[in-house]
Amino acid sequence: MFRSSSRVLIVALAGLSSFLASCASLDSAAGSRLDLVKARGELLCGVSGKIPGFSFLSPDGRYTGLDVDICRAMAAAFVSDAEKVQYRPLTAPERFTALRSGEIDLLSRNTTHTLSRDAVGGNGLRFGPVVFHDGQGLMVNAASGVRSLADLSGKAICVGSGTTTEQNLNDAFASKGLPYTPIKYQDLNQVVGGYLQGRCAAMTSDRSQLAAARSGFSDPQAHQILYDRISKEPLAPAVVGGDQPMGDAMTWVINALIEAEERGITQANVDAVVKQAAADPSQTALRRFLGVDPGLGRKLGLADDFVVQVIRSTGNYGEIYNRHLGPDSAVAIPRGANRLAGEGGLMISPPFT
Amino acid sequence: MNRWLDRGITLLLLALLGWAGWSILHWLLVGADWSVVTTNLPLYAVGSFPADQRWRPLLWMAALITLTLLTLTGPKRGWVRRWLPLVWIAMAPLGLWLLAGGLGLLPVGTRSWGGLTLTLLLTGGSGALALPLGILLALGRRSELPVLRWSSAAYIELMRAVPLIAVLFFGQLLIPLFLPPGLEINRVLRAVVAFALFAAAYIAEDVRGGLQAIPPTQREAAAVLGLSPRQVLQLVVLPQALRVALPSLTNQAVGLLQNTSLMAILGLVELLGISRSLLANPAFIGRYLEVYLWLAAVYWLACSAMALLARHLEVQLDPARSAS
Amino acid sequence: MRQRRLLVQVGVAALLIGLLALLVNNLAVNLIRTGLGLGFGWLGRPAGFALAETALPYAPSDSYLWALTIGWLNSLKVIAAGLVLATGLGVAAGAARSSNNRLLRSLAAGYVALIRQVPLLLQLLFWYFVAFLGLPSVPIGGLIRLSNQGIQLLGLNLSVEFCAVLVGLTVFTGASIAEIVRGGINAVPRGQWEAFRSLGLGEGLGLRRIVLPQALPAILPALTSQYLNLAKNSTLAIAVGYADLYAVSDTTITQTGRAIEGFLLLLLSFLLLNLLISGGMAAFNRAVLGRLNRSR
Amino acid sequence: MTVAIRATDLVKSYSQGVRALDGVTLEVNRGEVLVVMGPSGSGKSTLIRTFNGLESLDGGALDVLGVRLDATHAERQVREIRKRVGMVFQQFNLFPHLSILDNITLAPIKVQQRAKAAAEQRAMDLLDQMGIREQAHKYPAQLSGGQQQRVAIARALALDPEVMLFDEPTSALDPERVKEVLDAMRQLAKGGMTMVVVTHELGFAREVADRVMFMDRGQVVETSDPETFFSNAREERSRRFLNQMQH
Repeated sequence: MFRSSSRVLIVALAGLSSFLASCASLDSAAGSRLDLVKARGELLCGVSGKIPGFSFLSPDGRYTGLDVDICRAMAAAFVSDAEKVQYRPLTAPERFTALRSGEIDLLSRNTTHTLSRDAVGGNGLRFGPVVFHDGQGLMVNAASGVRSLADLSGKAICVGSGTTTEQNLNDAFASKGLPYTPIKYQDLNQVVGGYLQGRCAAMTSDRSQLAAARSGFSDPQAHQILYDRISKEPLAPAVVGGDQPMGDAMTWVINALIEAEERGITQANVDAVVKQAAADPSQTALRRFLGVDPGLGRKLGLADDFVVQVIRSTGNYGEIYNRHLGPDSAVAIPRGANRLAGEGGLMISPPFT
Repeated sequence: MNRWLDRGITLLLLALLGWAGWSILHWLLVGADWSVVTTNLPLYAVGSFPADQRWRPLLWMAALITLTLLTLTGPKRGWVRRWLPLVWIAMAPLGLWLLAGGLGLLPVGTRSWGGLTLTLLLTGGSGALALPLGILLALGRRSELPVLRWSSAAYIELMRAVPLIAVLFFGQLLIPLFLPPGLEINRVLRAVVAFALFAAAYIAEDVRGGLQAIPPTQREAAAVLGLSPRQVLQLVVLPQALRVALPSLTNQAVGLLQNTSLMAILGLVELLGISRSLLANPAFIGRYLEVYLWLAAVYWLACSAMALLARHLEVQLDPARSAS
Repeated sequence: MRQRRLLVQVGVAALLIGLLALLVNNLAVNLIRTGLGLGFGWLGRPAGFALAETALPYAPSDSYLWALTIGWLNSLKVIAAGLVLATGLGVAAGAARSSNNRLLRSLAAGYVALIRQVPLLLQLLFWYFVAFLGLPSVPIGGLIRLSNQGIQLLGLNLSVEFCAVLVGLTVFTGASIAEIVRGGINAVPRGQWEAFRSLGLGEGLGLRRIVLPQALPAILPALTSQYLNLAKNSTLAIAVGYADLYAVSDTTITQTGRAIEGFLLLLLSFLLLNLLISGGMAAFNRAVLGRLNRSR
Repeated sequence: MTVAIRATDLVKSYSQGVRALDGVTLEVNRGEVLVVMGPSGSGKSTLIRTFNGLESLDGGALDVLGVRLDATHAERQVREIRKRVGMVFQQFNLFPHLSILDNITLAPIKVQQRAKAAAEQRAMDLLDQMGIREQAHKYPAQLSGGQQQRVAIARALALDPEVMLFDEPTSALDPERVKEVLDAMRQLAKGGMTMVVVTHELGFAREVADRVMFMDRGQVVETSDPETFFSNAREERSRRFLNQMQH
């Protein structure tokens, strides 16, 4: 009776399989992701989308924040247009799979650089230079009387699931032999919700995020970030490991942002500096850096003037920091370890030679 | 039931309702801070769609709402009624064109799609894919050919055993692993495909129920008229079966709309996802109740409108009515 | 004719196998390309993360396998409790819809209309963040203590995450069950109502002893699929921080990067859970239908 | 002779203004067998269903065994009447999920709070009386229609009612099964039970009825003793009806 339907089914199946029939082989994976991005003319950038100061949706519908500006800097360098970025909001658990599956080209999502994420035997990623030195901390209600980790013994602690945050928390408490109850949420937004509603005695996250969250509270003074720092969290962008062109390009775009700050090149003066360098052949290092003398960009597979493109679109590292995390921003975080090395911080760029 | 008991229950319920009603009203008017809703209205509607292009998704939604109202009020003029189904079908390509751009409009990537627009698109897109696939699976499951029957049954049963979120997880993160390197399926499309693959299994069972409700005499009656098996299926059996299955198909459609919210867990910024992003804005931290109530109202309206439309369709297709 | 049928079947089988082979080939290539093999050795490694709720003793130094087992037990716990409560609520609301009290009837109708048109995920978020985390700390009598840390009930200590998932699933599934029960009750011939009334039996007793038992055969298959839905929907617990199977799998996949293996384990666990529920319901169904068949 | 049921000017309308009962007045004496006849849709079923409150009234009043029922009566009165008035339906309406014995003992145990053993003893006696004692542990669907209807009679009798209502008890039966049910009813009448019977069985009416009431369009057309009714009906409408029934 349903012979006719079986014919339809066969046709459907044939269609589906021909669609998938571009049979996979190892050879087709040879090219660098960087070439793919340039060919596409657009960067697929994985962000959180839910972290104040780093990446969140502003009412005009655009993603903004430090992580987002890193994406924009990359796009400016790779395809000469900082707006050619497609943002992909990612939850913590899915970010590495998204990177590995090719869903995104580059991950700029508050990700801590660790050994197991880096190593071939682990997640096999390639991390860029640190864009924000953070450390995990605990925030408690100031009136609760909790002053140290030991005071939290046996208490409930709100934490984001599947992150290093969760593991660090466990390490910190286990090493001191303290019991605790982790209440795990999917994102910081929910962690804050649980904490503010009084589900937990403390919430834990990177201290930058604690500060960012606290800035939004109706009574910030009522909450205190504990002195104990339970981890170091160097946050860095990442790409798939084993893809050197892509990894190098990423690394040197970040370095360029730092170098530009060291040299005092800003969004406002970059064009003037370029003009001045072009007129002054004695400024060899500056001319190389800005691509007035060609050579460096080409080695990375980028345009020679990629640094100029980047600074024009986002400004230098200090400008990016101030825009999103500086004293006048909604989420004011003292710059601390994220100052330039010359000013007592940890930010330093290897030479552009 | 005793009349006094009856009165007692009524009074108790009235007191409870009155108290609840008063507290809710008081909160709505005095306690709530609706700025989280009012400031972000465009975001709920269209997500991070470029601000100067927002008129496109808004236009599409306005067209959908107009069409819904027009259909439900039941226009009297014959020509309007004749054209309505065609206009409904045209809404899908229209929506895609308005959102994606091209043909004279500025192209906008799917990553910028969000909010209610994305919710509706996910629902419509996956529904349109799932229905034919579900019908095929239902026919396959009733086929005389064992291979066809077994494979359809295996697919249906497997899909129905798995939680939707696992299927979506598969769609978002694992499908790329099954594709040749370099072949990328767009993220929204992947969500639509995952939803469709899931919903098709449920639709197949509903359609099978409809097929079973058609007495064999109908087939015999059609066959003795000289119709080919395909014609019997197309002209006699399927139309009746689908009409029988329509109420449960309606439930599936409403379920599909509601379930698009699960994409929020997987990071797509549809209606619920965009709201969770908004709640991360320092200005709005902690305004759950307002946002959730607002979302509930939007979902409730959308789902009810869909159910009403389906009921309308049921009435339209009722043979008793079309005979008169 | 026969040959042709055979040919068609062989063709379909070949297509299906070919498709499957293609997908597996792609998977293998992709796994090699990204430097990951397939294997389950990692299941024995220490999980390194703590869980808030454990039915059996668990420490972060225990293996991933044990962590997943704990998650599975947590799922089972909320599903079992949900099944019981949702059935109770659903039957009550379904029966209320054929009650004589108009207010009760319309309240039940309102409950069903409201709950069924709002996504479960949204409802769960509401129950957790608004209702349960908003609880003031109040002791009720000496036996029940409510607070946003948890609920103590006659010595039973329930976390608010568990309660939110349980209440959310119960209220959502209860509305669907109410519709099924109402349909089943309506399917019982009016003569049965008249018969028990003419014998002087009250409405409640008649509903319990005469109508519901007869509605059961019509109710049971639909009820089974609602039970399965409840079990599957329990995975949304991840959104409110309850450590169910899906949440633990999620954490495990993130930490180990073993997406395929983790997903396969998740699938297997759910197949098992489904078999448990549908097997149990089938046995119950047989018992009920057996009784009715004897009576036929 | 005392009155068991007194109906005064009963009115019952359905939607669209159709009057199922249009000013019905009658009396049924204790120990009397009243047979109600009439074409379908004449309101006879509606009438006896008002006697135990299965149909509510829009006007008029009923006095059933000293309990008053009218348009505004309370549930309590209805419950009171139902304990004392038995009813047998056209479709038997046995509870399919309960055994024959359970069908019969349910109400005595639950409504009258009788001991289980006593209720079962009484049920077995009634089944004996109906000639179907050996069916006690079967389920309704395993019995023939005639047997089922006799179980239904036994079920009604188990409450020791003072009045029995029969709503076309033989209409759903195969012709060869009709007799066994009528025999059981005949026996009941002989025992002095007050009975109101809606039926088309002319033979039964002629033989057992004390009075025959003829209804049409919600009104009582005539009430006579069976002899007069069947041989010499007063009203033209009755005669026409009888004519149709006999040919």
